Amino acid sequence: MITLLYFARLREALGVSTEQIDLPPEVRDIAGLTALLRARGGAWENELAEGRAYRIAVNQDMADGATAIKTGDEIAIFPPVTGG
Amino acid sequence: MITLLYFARLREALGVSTEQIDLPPEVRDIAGLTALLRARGGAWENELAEGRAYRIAVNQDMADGATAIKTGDEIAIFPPVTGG
Amino acid sequence: MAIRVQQEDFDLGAELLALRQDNPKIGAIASFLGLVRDINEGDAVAGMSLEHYPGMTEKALERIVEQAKARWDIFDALVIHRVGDLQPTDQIVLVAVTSAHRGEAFAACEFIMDYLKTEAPFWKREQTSSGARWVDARESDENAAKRWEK
Amino acid sequence: MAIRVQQEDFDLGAELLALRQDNPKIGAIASFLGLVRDINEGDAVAGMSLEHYPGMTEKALERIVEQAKARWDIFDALVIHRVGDLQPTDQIVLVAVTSAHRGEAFAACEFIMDYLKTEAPFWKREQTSSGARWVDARESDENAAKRWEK
Repeated sequence: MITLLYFARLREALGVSTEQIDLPPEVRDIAGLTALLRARGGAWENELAEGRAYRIAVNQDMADGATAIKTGDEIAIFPPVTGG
Repeated sequence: MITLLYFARLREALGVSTEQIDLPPEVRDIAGLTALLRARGGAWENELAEGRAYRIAVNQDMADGATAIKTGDEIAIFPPVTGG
Repeated sequence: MAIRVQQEDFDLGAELLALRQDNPKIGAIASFLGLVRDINEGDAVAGMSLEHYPGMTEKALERIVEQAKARWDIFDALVIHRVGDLQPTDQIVLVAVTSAHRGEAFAACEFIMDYLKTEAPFWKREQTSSGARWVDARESDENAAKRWEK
Repeated sequence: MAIRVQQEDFDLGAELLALRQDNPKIGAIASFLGLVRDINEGDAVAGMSLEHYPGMTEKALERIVEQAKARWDIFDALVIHRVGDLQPTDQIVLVAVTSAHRGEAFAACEFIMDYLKTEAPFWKREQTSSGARWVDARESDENAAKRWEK
Protein backbone atom coordinates (compact mmCIF):
# COMPACT_ATOMS: atom_id res chain seq x y z
CA MET A 1 0.00 0.00 0.00
CA ILE A 2 1.06 3.54 -0.72
CA THR A 3 -0.81 6.69 0.21
CA LEU A 4 -1.42 9.20 -2.57
CA LEU A 5 -2.27 12.84 -1.84
CA TYR A 6 -3.45 15.44 -4.35
CA PHE A 7 -3.52 19.18 -3.78
CA ALA A 8 -4.98 22.38 -5.17
CA ARG A 9 -5.85 22.49 -8.87
CA LEU A 10 -4.82 18.85 -9.37
CA ARG A 11 -7.00 17.72 -6.48
CA GLU A 12 -9.95 19.40 -8.17
CA ALA A 13 -9.14 18.22 -11.69
CA LEU A 14 -8.66 14.60 -10.58
CA GLY A 15 -11.59 14.72 -8.16
CA VAL A 16 -9.72 13.05 -5.32
CA SER A 17 -7.73 14.37 -2.38
CA THR A 18 -6.31 11.10 -1.06
CA GLU A 19 -6.33 7.41 -1.88
CA GLN A 20 -4.45 4.29 -0.90
CA ILE A 21 -3.39 1.84 -3.57
CA ASP A 22 -1.39 -1.37 -3.71
CA LEU A 23 1.94 -0.79 -5.35
CA PRO A 24 2.34 -3.26 -8.27
CA PRO A 25 5.70 -5.05 -7.95
CA GLU A 26 6.92 -3.68 -11.30
CA VAL A 27 6.45 -0.06 -10.17
CA ARG A 28 9.64 0.97 -8.39
CA ASP A 29 9.95 4.70 -9.02
CA ILE A 30 7.94 7.86 -9.60
CA ALA A 31 8.13 7.51 -13.38
CA GLY A 32 6.50 4.07 -13.03
CA LEU A 33 3.83 5.43 -10.71
CA THR A 34 2.87 8.32 -12.97
CA ALA A 35 2.65 5.90 -15.93
CA LEU A 36 0.31 3.74 -13.83
CA LEU A 37 -1.86 6.75 -12.99
CA ARG A 38 -1.91 8.06 -16.56
CA ALA A 39 -3.20 4.63 -17.66
CA ARG A 40 -6.42 5.46 -15.80
CA GLY A 41 -7.22 7.70 -18.78
CA GLY A 42 -9.39 10.84 -18.80
CA ALA A 43 -8.24 13.59 -16.47
CA TRP A 44 -5.40 11.37 -15.23
CA GLU A 45 -3.96 10.95 -18.68
CA ASN A 46 -4.39 14.64 -19.39
CA GLU A 47 -3.17 16.19 -16.14
CA LEU A 48 -0.18 13.91 -15.69
CA ALA A 49 0.91 13.96 -19.35
CA GLU A 50 4.55 14.55 -20.19
CA GLY A 51 5.29 18.25 -20.27
CA ARG A 52 2.51 19.24 -17.86
CA ALA A 53 3.75 21.25 -14.89
CA TYR A 54 3.25 19.20 -11.74
CA ARG A 55 5.40 18.36 -8.77
CA ILE A 56 5.78 15.18 -6.74
CA ALA A 57 6.92 14.70 -3.16
CA VAL A 58 7.85 11.34 -1.64
CA ASN A 59 7.49 11.27 2.13
CA GLN A 60 7.31 15.08 2.08
CA ASP A 61 10.53 15.61 0.15
CA MET A 62 10.53 16.89 -3.42
CA ALA A 63 11.11 14.03 -5.87
CA ASP A 64 11.52 13.40 -9.58
CA GLY A 65 10.89 10.55 -12.01
CA ALA A 66 13.94 8.61 -10.86
CA THR A 67 13.03 8.75 -7.17
CA ALA A 68 12.52 5.20 -5.82
CA ILE A 69 9.26 4.37 -4.06
CA LYS A 70 8.21 1.48 -1.84
CA THR A 71 5.23 0.20 0.10
CA GLY A 72 4.31 2.52 2.95
CA ASP A 73 5.41 5.70 1.19
CA GLU A 74 3.34 8.90 1.24
CA ILE A 75 3.39 10.35 -2.25
CA ALA A 76 1.92 13.73 -3.06
CA ILE A 77 1.17 15.15 -6.49
CA PHE A 78 0.50 18.87 -6.83
CA PRO A 79 0.85 21.94 -9.06
CA PRO A 80 3.84 24.28 -8.79
CA VAL A 81 3.53 26.10 -5.47
CA THR A 82 2.19 29.65 -5.18
CA GLY A 83 2.49 30.68 -1.53
CA GLY A 84 4.19 33.68 0.01
CA MET B 1 30.71 85.99 6.51
CA ILE B 2 30.41 82.25 6.28
CA THR B 3 29.21 79.93 9.02
CA LEU B 4 31.46 76.99 9.86
CA LEU B 5 30.13 73.93 11.70
CA TYR B 6 32.20 71.08 13.14
CA PHE B 7 30.85 67.73 14.25
CA ALA B 8 31.75 64.66 16.28
CA ARG B 9 35.45 63.81 16.63
CA LEU B 10 36.51 66.88 14.65
CA ARG B 11 34.42 69.17 16.85
CA GLU B 12 36.24 67.77 19.86
CA ALA B 13 39.70 67.81 18.31
CA LEU B 14 39.33 71.39 17.08
CA GLY B 15 37.56 72.55 20.24
CA VAL B 16 34.85 74.45 18.42
CA SER B 17 31.36 73.53 17.25
CA THR B 18 30.52 76.63 15.23
CA GLU B 19 32.12 79.91 14.20
CA GLN B 20 31.50 82.68 11.73
CA ILE B 21 34.38 84.07 9.73
CA ASP B 22 34.83 86.63 6.99
CA LEU B 23 35.64 84.96 3.72
CA PRO B 24 38.87 86.47 2.33
CA PRO B 25 38.32 87.51 -1.31
CA GLU B 26 41.00 85.11 -2.59
CA VAL B 27 39.21 82.08 -1.07
CA ARG B 28 36.70 80.88 -3.61
CA ASP B 29 36.40 77.16 -3.05
CA ILE B 30 36.65 74.44 -0.40
CA ALA B 31 40.32 73.77 -1.17
CA GLY B 32 41.03 77.45 -0.45
CA LEU B 33 39.03 77.32 2.77
CA THR B 34 40.77 74.23 4.14
CA ALA B 35 44.15 75.80 3.33
CA LEU B 36 43.06 78.86 5.29
CA LEU B 37 42.03 76.72 8.26
CA ARG B 38 45.19 74.59 8.16
CA ALA B 39 47.23 77.80 8.37
CA ARG B 40 45.87 78.19 11.91
CA GLY B 41 48.40 75.47 12.84
CA GLY B 42 48.15 72.99 15.71
CA ALA B 43 45.09 70.74 15.62
CA TRP B 44 43.85 72.55 12.50
CA GLU B 45 46.97 71.74 10.56
CA ASN B 46 46.92 68.18 11.81
CA GLU B 47 43.23 67.29 11.48
CA LEU B 48 42.74 68.91 8.08
CA ALA B 49 46.02 67.68 6.58
CA GLU B 50 45.99 66.13 3.12
CA GLY B 51 45.12 62.45 3.34
CA ARG B 52 43.13 62.75 6.58
CA ALA B 53 39.62 61.36 6.30
CA TYR B 54 37.15 64.20 6.70
CA ARG B 55 34.09 65.32 4.82
CA ILE B 56 32.76 68.74 3.93
CA ALA B 57 29.24 69.87 3.19
CA VAL B 58 28.32 73.22 1.65
CA ASN B 59 24.79 74.33 2.47
CA GLN B 60 24.06 70.79 3.61
CA ASP B 61 25.17 69.09 0.41
CA MET B 62 28.31 66.97 0.26
CA ALA B 63 31.15 68.92 -1.36
CA ASP B 64 34.77 68.45 -2.43
CA GLY B 65 37.82 70.65 -2.85
CA ALA B 66 36.56 72.13 -6.11
CA THR B 67 33.18 73.15 -4.73
CA ALA B 68 32.76 76.93 -4.95
CA ILE B 69 31.84 78.86 -1.81
CA LYS B 70 30.57 82.38 -1.24
CA THR B 71 29.56 84.73 1.54
CA GLY B 72 26.52 83.46 3.42
CA ASP B 73 27.29 79.77 2.94
CA GLU B 74 26.95 77.23 5.74
CA ILE B 75 29.98 74.97 5.58
CA ALA B 76 30.30 71.88 7.76
CA ILE B 77 33.42 69.83 8.38
CA PHE B 78 33.05 66.38 9.92
CA PRO B 79 34.46 62.84 10.05
CA PRO B 80 33.11 60.06 7.82
CA VAL B 81 29.61 59.28 9.03
CA THR B 82 28.82 56.29 11.27
CA GLY B 83 25.06 56.20 11.75
CA GLY B 84 22.61 53.41 11.10
CA MET C 1 14.07 28.81 14.58
CA ALA C 2 10.31 29.19 14.69
CA ILE C 3 8.08 28.02 11.85
CA ARG C 4 4.35 28.53 12.12
CA VAL C 5 1.59 27.73 9.65
CA GLN C 6 -1.69 29.07 10.96
CA GLN C 7 -5.12 30.43 10.09
CA GLU C 8 -5.00 33.19 12.71
CA ASP C 9 -3.56 36.61 12.07
CA PHE C 10 -0.37 37.66 13.88
CA ASP C 11 0.96 40.81 15.54
CA LEU C 12 4.02 41.87 13.55
CA GLY C 13 5.48 44.12 16.25
CA ALA C 14 5.03 41.53 18.99
CA GLU C 15 6.55 38.79 16.84
CA LEU C 16 9.66 40.84 16.11
CA LEU C 17 10.04 41.78 19.78
CA ALA C 18 9.76 38.12 20.77
CA LEU C 19 12.30 37.14 18.13
CA ARG C 20 14.97 39.44 19.48
CA GLN C 21 14.25 38.77 23.17
CA ASP C 22 16.47 41.70 24.17
CA ASN C 23 19.52 39.77 22.98
CA PRO C 24 22.29 42.43 22.96
CA LYS C 25 24.28 40.50 20.31
CA ILE C 26 21.63 41.35 17.70
CA GLY C 27 22.45 44.43 15.65
CA ALA C 28 20.09 43.85 12.74
CA ILE C 29 16.63 42.50 12.03
CA ALA C 30 15.52 42.26 8.42
CA SER C 31 11.91 41.38 7.90
CA PHE C 32 9.46 40.84 5.10
CA LEU C 33 5.70 41.08 5.38
CA GLY C 34 3.53 39.81 2.51
CA LEU C 35 0.01 41.17 2.16
CA VAL C 36 -3.03 40.25 0.06
CA ARG C 37 -3.40 42.72 -2.81
CA ASP C 38 -6.73 43.61 -4.38
CA ILE C 39 -5.38 43.03 -7.87
CA ASN C 40 -3.43 40.23 -9.57
CA GLU C 41 -2.61 39.71 -13.23
CA GLY C 42 -4.75 42.76 -13.96
CA ASP C 43 -7.94 41.41 -12.34
CA ALA C 44 -9.66 42.65 -9.20
CA VAL C 45 -9.26 40.16 -6.36
CA ALA C 46 -12.03 40.04 -3.74
CA GLY C 47 -10.25 37.49 -1.57
CA MET C 48 -8.24 34.32 -1.63
CA SER C 49 -8.00 30.95 -0.01
CA LEU C 50 -4.64 29.39 0.80
CA GLU C 51 -4.31 25.61 0.75
CA HIS C 52 -1.23 23.79 2.00
CA TYR C 53 0.23 20.33 2.55
CA PRO C 54 0.33 19.91 6.34
CA GLY C 55 3.55 18.33 7.52
CA MET C 56 5.50 18.90 4.34
CA THR C 57 4.99 22.65 4.58
CA GLU C 58 6.71 22.87 7.96
CA LYS C 59 9.43 20.48 6.84
CA ALA C 60 10.12 22.49 3.68
CA LEU C 61 10.27 25.77 5.61
CA GLU C 62 12.60 24.28 8.22
CA ARG C 63 14.92 23.09 5.50
CA ILE C 64 14.95 26.53 3.87
CA VAL C 65 15.81 28.20 7.18
CA GLU C 66 18.54 25.60 7.82
CA GLN C 67 20.04 26.42 4.43
CA ALA C 68 19.99 30.12 5.27
CA LYS C 69 21.68 29.44 8.61
CA ALA C 70 24.37 27.35 6.93
CA ARG C 71 25.02 30.07 4.39
CA TRP C 72 24.97 33.27 6.46
CA ASP C 73 26.07 34.20 9.94
CA ILE C 74 22.62 34.77 11.42
CA PHE C 75 21.22 34.17 14.89
CA ASP C 76 17.66 33.15 14.26
CA ALA C 77 14.80 33.24 11.82
CA LEU C 78 11.04 33.32 12.12
CA VAL C 79 8.59 32.26 9.43
CA ILE C 80 4.83 32.63 9.85
CA HIS C 81 2.57 31.72 6.95
CA ARG C 82 -1.19 31.89 7.07
CA VAL C 83 -3.60 29.46 5.41
CA GLY C 84 -7.35 29.54 4.85
CA ASP C 85 -9.47 32.48 3.72
CA LEU C 86 -7.87 35.91 3.43
CA GLN C 87 -9.04 39.34 2.28
CA PRO C 88 -7.16 42.18 0.57
CA THR C 89 -4.81 43.95 3.04
CA ASP C 90 -4.61 40.79 5.21
CA GLN C 91 -1.18 39.64 6.30
CA ILE C 92 -0.10 36.41 4.53
CA VAL C 93 3.50 35.80 5.46
CA LEU C 94 6.19 37.14 7.76
CA VAL C 95 9.88 36.27 7.48
CA ALA C 96 12.29 37.86 9.95
CA VAL C 97 15.99 37.25 10.47
CA THR C 98 18.28 38.45 13.27
CA SER C 99 22.05 38.85 12.96
CA ALA C 100 24.92 40.99 14.15
CA HIS C 101 25.16 42.93 10.86
CA ARG C 102 22.68 44.03 8.25
CA GLY C 103 24.14 42.36 5.15
CA GLU C 104 23.58 38.84 6.46
CA ALA C 105 20.10 39.67 7.76
CA PHE C 106 18.96 41.12 4.43
CA ALA C 107 20.41 38.29 2.34
CA ALA C 108 19.04 35.50 4.54
CA CYS C 109 15.59 37.10 4.72
CA GLU C 110 15.32 37.49 0.95
CA PHE C 111 16.72 33.98 0.39
CA ILE C 112 14.08 32.48 2.70
CA MET C 113 11.29 34.37 0.91
CA ASP C 114 12.54 33.37 -2.54
CA TYR C 115 12.74 29.69 -1.62
CA LEU C 116 9.45 29.78 0.26
CA LYS C 117 7.86 31.01 -2.98
CA THR C 118 9.16 28.07 -5.01
CA GLU C 119 9.61 25.21 -2.51
CA ALA C 120 6.98 25.43 0.23
CA PRO C 121 3.72 23.65 -0.65
CA PHE C 122 1.15 26.43 -0.48
CA TRP C 123 -1.37 27.19 -3.21
CA LYS C 124 -3.47 30.31 -3.65
CA ARG C 125 -6.98 30.31 -5.04
CA GLU C 126 -8.26 33.78 -5.84
CA GLN C 127 -11.83 35.06 -6.03
CA THR C 128 -12.13 37.45 -8.96
CA SER C 129 -15.12 39.04 -10.66
CA SER C 130 -15.00 36.23 -13.24
CA GLY C 131 -15.00 33.49 -10.60
CA ALA C 132 -12.42 31.62 -8.56
CA ARG C 133 -9.09 30.60 -10.07
CA TRP C 134 -5.92 28.89 -8.92
CA VAL C 135 -2.99 31.25 -9.09
CA ASP C 136 -0.34 30.18 -11.60
CA ALA C 137 3.27 29.85 -10.51
CA ARG C 138 5.37 32.71 -11.89
CA GLU C 139 8.57 32.31 -13.82
CA SER C 140 9.92 35.42 -12.07
CA ASP C 141 9.73 33.53 -8.77
CA GLU C 142 11.70 30.62 -10.23
CA ASN C 143 14.31 33.08 -11.45
CA ALA C 144 14.48 34.81 -8.06
CA ALA C 145 15.25 31.49 -6.36
CA LYS C 146 17.80 30.52 -9.00
CA ARG C 147 19.84 33.67 -8.29
CA TRP C 148 21.01 32.10 -5.04
CA GLU C 149 22.51 29.07 -6.78
CA LYS C 150 25.41 31.18 -8.03
CA MET D 1 7.81 59.61 2.36
CA ALA D 2 8.35 60.08 6.09
CA ILE D 3 11.76 60.93 7.52
CA ARG D 4 12.11 61.34 11.26
CA VAL D 5 15.19 62.05 13.37
CA GLN D 6 14.27 61.83 17.04
CA GLN D 7 15.48 61.07 20.55
CA GLU D 8 12.34 59.11 21.49
CA ASP D 9 11.94 55.41 20.91
CA PHE D 10 9.37 54.20 18.37
CA ASP D 11 6.85 51.37 18.12
CA LEU D 12 7.93 49.21 15.20
CA GLY D 13 4.59 47.47 14.75
CA ALA D 14 2.61 50.71 14.89
CA GLU D 15 4.97 52.41 12.44
CA LEU D 16 4.62 49.61 9.88
CA LEU D 17 0.84 49.59 10.26
CA ALA D 18 0.73 53.36 9.73
CA LEU D 19 2.97 53.05 6.68
CA ARG D 20 0.67 50.65 4.90
CA GLN D 21 -2.58 52.36 5.91
CA ASP D 22 -4.59 49.38 4.67
CA ASN D 23 -3.64 50.24 1.10
CA PRO D 24 -4.73 47.13 -0.87
CA LYS D 25 -2.17 47.84 -3.62
CA ILE D 26 0.67 46.95 -1.22
CA GLY D 27 1.80 43.35 -1.50
CA ALA D 28 5.17 43.65 0.21
CA ILE D 29 6.81 45.50 3.08
CA ALA D 30 10.52 45.03 3.59
CA SER D 31 11.92 46.52 6.75
CA PHE D 32 15.18 46.82 8.57
CA LEU D 33 15.59 47.49 12.27
CA GLY D 34 19.03 48.43 13.62
CA LEU D 35 19.76 47.81 17.31
CA VAL D 36 22.56 48.79 19.70
CA ARG D 37 24.84 45.80 20.29
CA ASP D 38 26.78 45.27 23.51
CA ILE D 39 30.01 44.63 21.60
CA ASN D 40 31.86 46.39 18.78
CA GLU D 41 35.32 45.77 17.35
CA GLY D 42 35.77 43.18 20.10
CA ASP D 43 35.12 45.56 23.02
CA ALA D 44 32.19 45.58 25.40
CA VAL D 45 29.92 48.55 24.76
CA ALA D 46 27.97 49.93 27.72
CA GLY D 47 26.10 52.51 25.69
CA MET D 48 26.45 55.05 22.94
CA SER D 49 25.58 58.59 22.05
CA LEU D 50 24.48 59.56 18.55
CA GLU D 51 25.29 63.02 17.25
CA HIS D 52 23.90 64.39 14.01
CA TYR D 53 23.83 67.47 11.80
CA PRO D 54 20.27 68.82 12.12
CA GLY D 55 18.87 69.92 8.80
CA MET D 56 21.40 68.15 6.64
CA THR D 57 20.46 64.78 8.12
CA GLU D 58 16.86 65.07 7.00
CA LYS D 59 17.93 66.46 3.63
CA ALA D 60 20.37 63.60 3.05
CA LEU D 61 17.79 60.98 4.02
CA GLU D 62 15.17 62.56 1.76
CA ARG D 63 17.58 62.48 -1.14
CA ILE D 64 18.39 58.81 -0.51
CA VAL D 65 14.69 57.91 -0.46
CA GLU D 66 14.11 59.93 -3.64
CA GLN D 67 16.88 57.97 -5.33
CA ALA D 68 15.29 54.70 -4.23
CA LYS D 69 11.91 55.83 -5.57
CA ALA D 70 13.45 56.78 -8.89
CA ARG D 71 15.18 53.43 -9.17
CA TRP D 72 12.51 50.96 -8.02
CA ASP D 73 8.77 50.74 -8.37
CA ILE D 74 7.90 51.34 -4.73
CA PHE D 75 4.97 53.09 -3.07
CA ASP D 76 6.49 54.66 0.00
CA ALA D 77 9.37 54.56 2.43
CA LEU D 78 9.78 55.37 6.09
CA VAL D 79 13.06 56.22 7.80
CA ILE D 80 13.31 56.79 11.55
CA HIS D 81 16.73 57.38 13.09
CA ARG D 82 17.29 58.05 16.75
CA VAL D 83 19.88 60.44 18.21
CA GLY D 84 21.11 61.04 21.75
CA ASP D 85 21.96 58.44 24.38
CA LEU D 86 21.19 54.79 23.67
CA GLN D 87 21.79 51.51 25.51
CA PRO D 88 22.43 48.00 24.20
CA THR D 89 19.23 46.44 22.74
CA ASP D 90 17.81 49.94 22.05
CA GLN D 91 16.36 50.58 18.61
CA ILE D 92 18.54 52.92 16.51
CA VAL D 93 17.09 52.96 13.03
CA LEU D 94 14.07 51.72 11.11
CA VAL D 95 13.82 51.67 7.32
CA ALA D 96 10.66 50.28 5.76
CA VAL D 97 9.54 50.18 2.13
CA THR D 98 6.18 49.28 0.62
CA SER D 99 5.66 48.00 -2.91
CA ALA D 100 3.50 45.66 -4.95
CA HIS D 101 6.17 42.95 -5.13
CA ARG D 102 8.93 41.77 -2.84
CA GLY D 103 11.97 42.23 -5.08
CA GLU D 104 11.58 46.00 -5.27
CA ALA D 105 10.84 46.31 -1.55
CA PHE D 106 13.94 44.34 -0.54
CA ALA D 107 16.25 46.15 -2.92
CA ALA D 108 15.03 49.64 -2.05
CA CYS D 109 15.17 48.93 1.69
CA GLU D 110 18.74 47.65 1.54
CA PHE D 111 19.76 50.51 -0.77
CA ILE D 112 18.40 53.10 1.67
CA MET D 113 20.23 51.46 4.59
CA ASP D 114 23.50 51.24 2.67
CA TYR D 115 23.39 54.90 1.67
CA LEU D 116 22.20 56.01 5.09
CA LYS D 117 25.33 54.34 6.48
CA THR D 118 27.66 56.31 4.22
CA GLU D 119 25.80 59.56 3.40
CA ALA D 120 23.64 60.62 6.32
CA PRO D 121 25.50 62.79 8.87
CA PHE D 122 25.23 60.75 12.07
CA TRP D 123 28.17 59.88 14.31
CA LYS D 124 28.32 57.30 17.07
CA ARG D 125 30.33 57.69 20.24
CA GLU D 126 30.59 54.48 22.26
CA GLN D 127 31.21 54.02 25.97
CA THR D 128 33.53 51.07 26.45
CA SER D 129 35.42 49.77 29.50
CA SER D 130 38.46 51.73 28.31
CA GLY D 131 36.50 54.98 27.97
CA ALA D 132 34.45 56.71 25.30
CA ARG D 133 35.48 56.58 21.64
CA TRP D 134 34.14 57.80 18.33
CA VAL D 135 33.24 54.89 16.10
CA ASP D 136 35.34 54.68 12.95
CA ALA D 137 33.68 54.47 9.57
CA ARG D 138 33.99 50.99 8.11
CA GLU D 139 35.28 50.17 4.68
CA SER D 140 32.67 47.40 4.42
CA ASP D 141 29.98 50.09 4.56
CA GLU D 142 31.63 52.01 1.73
CA ASN D 143 31.74 48.81 -0.29
CA ALA D 144 28.10 48.03 0.44
CA ALA D 145 27.05 51.43 -0.91
CA LYS D 146 29.30 51.10 -3.96
CA ARG D 147 27.53 47.88 -5.00
CA TRP D 148 24.53 49.94 -6.08
CA GLU D 149 26.57 52.01 -8.53
CA LYS D 150 26.73 49.08 -10.95
